[in-house]
Amino acid sequence: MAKKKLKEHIINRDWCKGCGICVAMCPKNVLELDQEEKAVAVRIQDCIVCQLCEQICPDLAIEVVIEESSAKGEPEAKDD
Amino acid sequence: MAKKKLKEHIINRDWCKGCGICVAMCPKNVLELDQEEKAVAVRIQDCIVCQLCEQICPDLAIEVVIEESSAKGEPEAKDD
Amino acid sequence: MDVKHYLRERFFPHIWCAGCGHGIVLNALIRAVDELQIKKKEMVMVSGIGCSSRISGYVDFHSLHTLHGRALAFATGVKMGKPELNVIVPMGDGDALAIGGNHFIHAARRNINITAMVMNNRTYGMTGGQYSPLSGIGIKATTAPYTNIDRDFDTVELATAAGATFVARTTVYHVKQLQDFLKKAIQHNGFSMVEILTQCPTYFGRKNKKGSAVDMLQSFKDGTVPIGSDKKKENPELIERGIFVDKELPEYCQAYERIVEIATGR
Amino acid sequence: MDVKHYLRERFFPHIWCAGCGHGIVLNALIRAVDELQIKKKEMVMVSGIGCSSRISGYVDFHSLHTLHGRALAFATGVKMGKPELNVIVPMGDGDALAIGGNHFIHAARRNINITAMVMNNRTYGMTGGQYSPLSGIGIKATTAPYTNIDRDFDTVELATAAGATFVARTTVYHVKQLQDFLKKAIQHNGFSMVEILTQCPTYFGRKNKKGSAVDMLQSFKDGTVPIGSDKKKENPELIERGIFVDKELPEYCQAYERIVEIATGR
Amino acid sequence: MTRYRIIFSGSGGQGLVSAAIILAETAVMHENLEAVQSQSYGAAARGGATRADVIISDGPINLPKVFQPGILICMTQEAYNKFSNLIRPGGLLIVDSKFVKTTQRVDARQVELPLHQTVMDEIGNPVVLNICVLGALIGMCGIVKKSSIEKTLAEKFPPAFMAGNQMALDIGFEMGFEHAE
Amino acid sequence: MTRYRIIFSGSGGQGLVSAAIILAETAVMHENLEAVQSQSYGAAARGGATRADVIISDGPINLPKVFQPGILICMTQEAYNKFSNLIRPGGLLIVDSKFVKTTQRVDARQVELPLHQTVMDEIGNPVVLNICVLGALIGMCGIVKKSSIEKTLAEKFPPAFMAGNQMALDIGFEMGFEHAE
Amino acid sequence: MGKNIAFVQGNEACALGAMYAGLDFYAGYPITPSTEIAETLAVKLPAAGKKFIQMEDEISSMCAIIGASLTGNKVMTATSGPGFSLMQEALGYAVMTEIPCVVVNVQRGGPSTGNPTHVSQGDVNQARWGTHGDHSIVALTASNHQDVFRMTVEAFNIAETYRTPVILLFDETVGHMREKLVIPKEGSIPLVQRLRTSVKEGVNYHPYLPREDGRLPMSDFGGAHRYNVTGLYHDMWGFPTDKPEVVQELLKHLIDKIENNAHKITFHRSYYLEDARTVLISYGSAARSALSAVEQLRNRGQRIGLLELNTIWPFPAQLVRESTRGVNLVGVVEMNVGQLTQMVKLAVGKPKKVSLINRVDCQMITDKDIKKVLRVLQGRGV
Amino acid sequence: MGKNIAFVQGNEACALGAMYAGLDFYAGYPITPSTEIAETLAVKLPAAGKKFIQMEDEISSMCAIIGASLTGNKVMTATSGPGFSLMQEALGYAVMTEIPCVVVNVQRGGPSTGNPTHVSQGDVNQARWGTHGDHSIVALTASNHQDVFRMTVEAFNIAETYRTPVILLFDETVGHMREKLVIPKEGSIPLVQRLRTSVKEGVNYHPYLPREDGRLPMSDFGGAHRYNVTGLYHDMWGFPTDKPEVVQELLKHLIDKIENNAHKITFHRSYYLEDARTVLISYGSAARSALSAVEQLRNRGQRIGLLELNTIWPFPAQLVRESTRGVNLVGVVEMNVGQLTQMVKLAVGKPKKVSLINRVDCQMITDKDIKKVLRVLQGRGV
Ligand SMILES: Cc1ncc(C[n+]2csc(CCOP(=O)(O)OP(=O)(O)O)c2C)c(N)n1
Ligand SMILES: Cc1ncc(C[n+]2csc(CCOP(=O)(O)OP(=O)(O)O)c2C)c(N)n1
Ligand code: SF4
Ligand code: SF4
Ligand code: SF4
Ligand code: SF4
Repeated sequence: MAKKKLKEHIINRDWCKGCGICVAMCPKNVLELDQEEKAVAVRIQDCIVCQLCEQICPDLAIEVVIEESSAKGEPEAKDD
Repeated sequence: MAKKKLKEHIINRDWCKGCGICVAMCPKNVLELDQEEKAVAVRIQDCIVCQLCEQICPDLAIEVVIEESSAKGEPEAKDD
Repeated sequence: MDVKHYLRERFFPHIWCAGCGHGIVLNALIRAVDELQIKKKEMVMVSGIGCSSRISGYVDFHSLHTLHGRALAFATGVKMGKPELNVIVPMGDGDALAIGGNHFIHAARRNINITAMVMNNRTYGMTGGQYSPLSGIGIKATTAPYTNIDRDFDTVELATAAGATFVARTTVYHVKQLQDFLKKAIQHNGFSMVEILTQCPTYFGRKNKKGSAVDMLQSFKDGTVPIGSDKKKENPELIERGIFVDKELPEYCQAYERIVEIATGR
Repeated sequence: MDVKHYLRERFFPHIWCAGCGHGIVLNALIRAVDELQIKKKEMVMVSGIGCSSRISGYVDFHSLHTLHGRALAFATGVKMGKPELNVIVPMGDGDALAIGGNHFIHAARRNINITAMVMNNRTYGMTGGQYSPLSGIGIKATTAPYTNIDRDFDTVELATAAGATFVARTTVYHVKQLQDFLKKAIQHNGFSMVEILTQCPTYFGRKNKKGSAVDMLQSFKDGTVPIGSDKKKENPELIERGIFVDKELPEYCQAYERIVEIATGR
Repeated sequence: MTRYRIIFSGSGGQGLVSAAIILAETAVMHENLEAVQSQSYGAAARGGATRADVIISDGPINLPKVFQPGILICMTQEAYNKFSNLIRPGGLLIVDSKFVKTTQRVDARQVELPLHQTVMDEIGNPVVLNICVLGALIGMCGIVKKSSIEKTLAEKFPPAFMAGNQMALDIGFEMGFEHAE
Repeated sequence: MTRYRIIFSGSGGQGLVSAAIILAETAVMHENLEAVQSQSYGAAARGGATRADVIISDGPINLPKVFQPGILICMTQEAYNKFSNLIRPGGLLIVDSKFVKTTQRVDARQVELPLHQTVMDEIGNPVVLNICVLGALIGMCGIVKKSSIEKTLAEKFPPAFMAGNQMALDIGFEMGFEHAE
Repeated sequence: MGKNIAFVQGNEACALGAMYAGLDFYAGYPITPSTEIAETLAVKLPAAGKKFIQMEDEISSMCAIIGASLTGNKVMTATSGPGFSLMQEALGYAVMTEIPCVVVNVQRGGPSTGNPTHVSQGDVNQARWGTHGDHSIVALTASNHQDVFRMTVEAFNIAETYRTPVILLFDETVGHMREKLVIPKEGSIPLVQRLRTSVKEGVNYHPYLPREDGRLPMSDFGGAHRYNVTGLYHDMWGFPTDKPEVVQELLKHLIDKIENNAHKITFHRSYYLEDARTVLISYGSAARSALSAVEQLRNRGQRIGLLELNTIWPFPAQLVRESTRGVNLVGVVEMNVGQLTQMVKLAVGKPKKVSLINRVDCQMITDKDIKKVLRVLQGRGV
Repeated sequence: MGKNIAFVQGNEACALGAMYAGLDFYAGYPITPSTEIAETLAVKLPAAGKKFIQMEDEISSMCAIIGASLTGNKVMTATSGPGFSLMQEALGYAVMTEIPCVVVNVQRGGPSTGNPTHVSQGDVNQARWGTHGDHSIVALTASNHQDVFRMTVEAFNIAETYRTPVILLFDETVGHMREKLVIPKEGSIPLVQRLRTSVKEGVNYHPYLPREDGRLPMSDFGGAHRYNVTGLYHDMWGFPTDKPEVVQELLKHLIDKIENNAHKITFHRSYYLEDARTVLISYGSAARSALSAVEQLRNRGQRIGLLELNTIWPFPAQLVRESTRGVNLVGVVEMNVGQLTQMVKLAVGKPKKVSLINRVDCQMITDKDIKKVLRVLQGRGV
């Protein structure tokens, strides 16, 4: 499968409750909570598009948008 | 333990419903159902005092009375 | 032994049909209690509704004849209310495992010192022969005229998984084993469950052409084997008899005593 | 994938607390359904009452939010009423195994093609943190201020003993495995049960000093191992994740079809 | 308006409820009469004496239970002891002479028939005793035609049972007919 | 008869229900007043805005809910938006200046206090914010004596919490007292 | 005589009525004296390609029929006293969610396990008030198999028309006795089919927005419209709300749809009411004895009549008022401590005119019992 | 101020009342808005060496307290609407077997799951008729914590005196609100201890043979006397029977022991009734608003009074009749569709004088609401 390339993180600030799960789970420490306790992607360049943040967000507030070319690709399976 | 000796079978005719279980289960074929469909001990001499009839009677209608001398003895355990 | 010492004679002959296995269970139970030399006033029978449940009325113990399926819930109150009592709960398969299934698993889980006797005749005798959760596939019943498609529980496995600390199975054919298991179950400190295969010649027998009560008794002999028997390997249909679980774990009322100690700072 | 395609957006943000694991289950569920490419109109969610049960209101499927503990009974009617539907039943541990325990074991026994998700947060979240049958000994809860003495069920063992033909366990930490198990469970032809360890930071976490939602998630990583892992031998406290049972047996609605054939002489 | 009020009594296994139903059903299905049948249920039915009530009439029937039977059939001593005092003065009391010793004095015609004995002697199978009872009843009292009963039997039982039923019905009918008034 | 009708509003984690209870309990236990406290429950409480009502009086109180608060405290924007129109004309509206932008025009005295900011700056722990709110309230309005609140705090909390609570109460009290009329 | 005559138990007549009405799905748990309904349907339903299931208890039975109803089936369960008590929570759910279903309670002696094999009419008020919270309910009854059949069919019709559970409140005597039943020809009793929405797929469907006439068209689960069903107070989409105005409106709707249509769902039989100075009011098997008593007294020249109620709830107050206007004495014949008598008193307005004629020993009340009490009430001693 | 004052929720006041009354055993299952009762007792009972258990559901909770009562304990459970519906079968068992027990129902919005966190008084008739079969029941209520406490104590007293379940029918408002509670000194409310048989071991004890005064002395399970307890109709030894005369006598006993003692178990408060021309009748939290309205109208010179009922069942008909004699207008203030209004109408005798003043949107009825309706009823427009 082609390596996926990040387009952007869409974070729904109305839905995010600031639990910090995405921040803690991101393997690359891409995300942070801001002043208003909402998640923001601060180190976008580090993102490996694993989509874990998207999939583990209990508020369904994160969408990791992938560059068109690879957008149809299956998300990488990851588990221990 | 001393071998038990039969004194008598007391069969409660008011309680016996004539199901025939004692008749069928007695290893020595001691019992029969009579005209009125009540159990009676007809071959007393063959009785080995195993007390199975007493213990399996669903109507609690049979008492196998043992000669005094050995009356206090534990009933023989029997099972397969 | 003097059977009548334990019976409420004025209600005999009992209401069960000729050849009904429930009477054999009653017979075994009082022998077990007699051998354990438990005083009658220390014995409580708590039952639900069903032919089987009527057993509690025939014994000269404290007896509580309750609601269909709820006996173990009442019994939990009795036992916690006075933990020194011996509490025995006879139940039909419907009573224990259809409507009463939840109380069954929860009493087992708590490991409360109650003895549950599941008198499994594979049908609802009291209401006239409908299928039960222990009837099994292929059986006929008034509510399964075209044969039953409901799988049956394995009572032993269910009790074990739910947490019972004493689990045994036998049949009314094996009266000595039955007495023995009941004794052990009563003595066990924790939730004990004895499944007893028993016959309902009137409904289960008749509907399923199982012959007379005697034939049905015989089938318990032929259809069961001791745990671990080689025969079971040849014929997996055979049902195992024996003690499946027997372990010590904290008993509920005793655990509660500890809570009282903590709370009262004793 | 477009998550919102499956959501009833106007009810978001949802009512769950910040960090509640129930949202992760919702997240995984819609991904599973998406991957299976099941049409929304072929999906029915039937839930009981509890924080977990609210999940059914958030998905754009047919949704039936019923009574505490009874979801599987309602679901049995839905499934038999229209066997072509995919019926999913999300339940809290109280909903599934306290008040709902009986329907749980009977649905499993019948092997009716329903997927039960037990969202196990070891407490009654909705009513404010009482102990549940999955809390376990030693836990604190509003109704166990001096610690809990109630043993917990092993949900996997109970479902297995009751007859479920697909039985799995995972956690909300293991989101990929969760999605995978949900997919397999939905595809399974028969009763499937997935136990999902999930966190209630608000009550279970706070009462038991389990830290933040993140800490609790982490504990699912550290406290669980794949089935058969050697680590489990060293540390029996570890909880196994994986698929415990996966077998084919006649499904209830299909078995019923056979009865109709017999009855109609087809 | 003719009205028959009948009680069949005996023990659980004797099939008397069936007999009552066959009689009542015959009246309704084959003789254009009205009939109501009821029976005792429960513990009373499982243990002791069974009882089945039948009322047959050419007009509507309101009360479904028989309080004073014009015809009482007792097939066990227990049933006889329990029910014989219910009988309507001048009524008819039929008992099986093997099972019942008629002790009480009732203001009714008592007919003792060796139904069980005859069935055992001539057919050898007690399951058809109830049909024999039915035969005796209609032999003695009419109520419905024998041929109508036969129709009902044919509808309700598989052909294999027909011969036995027919024999039992005939035997009973004859014994009853001898006592017809 | 003096009667205070107070609503504390904000979000779930802010401890405003506790603040309300402490206030009401203090009135009853240490000032021989009557008080009734109630709060919103359920989904509303879990998600959106919390609300806790307190009525304090020197006579019996019948109605347990506040319909028109004389004093309204809003600790989030949502709470402000939802409740500010309830206020009694001429009442007092206290908001936290960090969380609330006072947009609506209400016929009441609006006091904006940097409670959260001050607590974070001077104590660094938001859990005592609610006590600070309470301090501000009694600093501004009296209602009960500060020393009485201190008694209640001492009764309800373990000693370890006392210092923090006291600081928060003092800070709030001072800020409130400045705005006392 | 053709096949359209049957000699059956009342319970069988009920089962046959349900089949006639188009029953698709039955779930139940056996209990005396209602079991024969299940046993008959266990034979009939599969033979008609329809569904029968014996559940683990009464609670799950009630839940299962609600679930099955939502997938577009006509559904029923049957039970007796103890089982009916267990069904109360789920019955209230059906009320709140407006799911059509029929619940049979063949009454036996209560309270508690009471007297399982004997007759009583002790569950009349429970049928009305057994579940928690304000609500209305429909309950029908019958004294003979022809009416058992017909009321069963009407129960389905009412359930489907008003989207409500309908209770069939029979009793042990009627349930167990056998008598003639003439099975009506197909079509001779009109059947109400479920009103389904005409809203097309993709267009907004409001499952809980009543039409002008108060009716709520349904959409089957699995069909074009995905919506929510909940036992919480809910808005027109079926989503939970606690908005006071929505709550009040929903409760009013639940009550009004029944009470305002009471006249349309009132079934009864009148006997000799025209010139009656004494009127008996009765229902269920008690009405058989009442009719017998009335006919005997008529023969002796008394101006007495009988109003037999087939609809018990909503209580037909207007019918009772009209039928007792100008009457000297109203005797309510029932086998309980006077549960419906209270409603009659309220309806008649002059409580003192109304007397209870009853029996509470779990034995069928007889014509003699009734005549005896009437003599006393009429001042003629014993 | 000493330790005898507490500032607590109504639910805590109930728990404290139960402890005062000598509660030995509590079994329950959490449900809003009654959970705090269990939570309080989970702390208090173990600390007093007594028993607390959380069961698997409400059914088992009700069963467990009955079992525990038989071993000689004072017992209680608490729940709300849905749980109360589930308890109905076992509640009837307690009625039939005459087992003392206290059942708290903190009412919330119904039917069904309804409105769990808001107030209603919709379970009044269910408390009376929720279980199947004829029976009588005792139900008490309260509008303030002092009365919550006191009625809880009285509930135990009545349960023990009459061997009956007693229902405490509180509501969400009272249950959840906090106010002052003065905990009475030990002994200041007399406690009824269970009447135990004086029959000696070995001598025949008849557990179900009422004494002359109708009371039935008990013998604890585990004690000297072994007897049978069953929910079937039973004879004086507690053994099942269906003998008509025994059945009837038992039912009459169950009803008479409550109804004939109604005057002894009627608790109420009267406000300004002496010269009142308008009387409000209310109970539970609604009575707080009613009192508020009455006081305001009194201030304006209206001759209006309030009868607050603490005993709802057996319905205090005589008290209501006496309190409304010569009155022009009776307004029944309740938060349901008029469940007690019907009883008031029957009691007052002139139904037209009686009007319902209610609210059914799960919001607390206010003084304003009441005054508004009163204006209309008094012909003074809105
Ligand atoms: C709540 C309730 N539901 C149903 C019944 C009817 N009922 C009585 S006993 C019984 C089942 C009896 O079967 P089982 O428990 O297996 O005992 P058995 O009679 O076979 O010994 C049923 C369904 C009841 N009494 N109460
Ligand atoms: C019959 C009934 N009993 C009790 C309740 C109260 N209740 C609602 S949810 C719940 C338990 C919630 O716990 P769980 O099922 O584990 O789900 P969670 O909220 O933790 O997700 C309880 C006891 C109820 N609604 N209905
Ligand atoms: S996609 Fe993966 S790497 Fe990128 S932000 Fe999300 S969790 Fe971090
Ligand atoms: S004691 Fe044994 S041998 Fe003797 S009669 Fe009984 S069963 Fe037969
Ligand atoms: S019906 Fe069956 S279970 Fe019941 S007494 Fe008869 S044989 Fe026994
Ligand atoms: S209370 Fe617990 S289970 Fe409920 S939403 Fe909050 S965190 Fe989740």
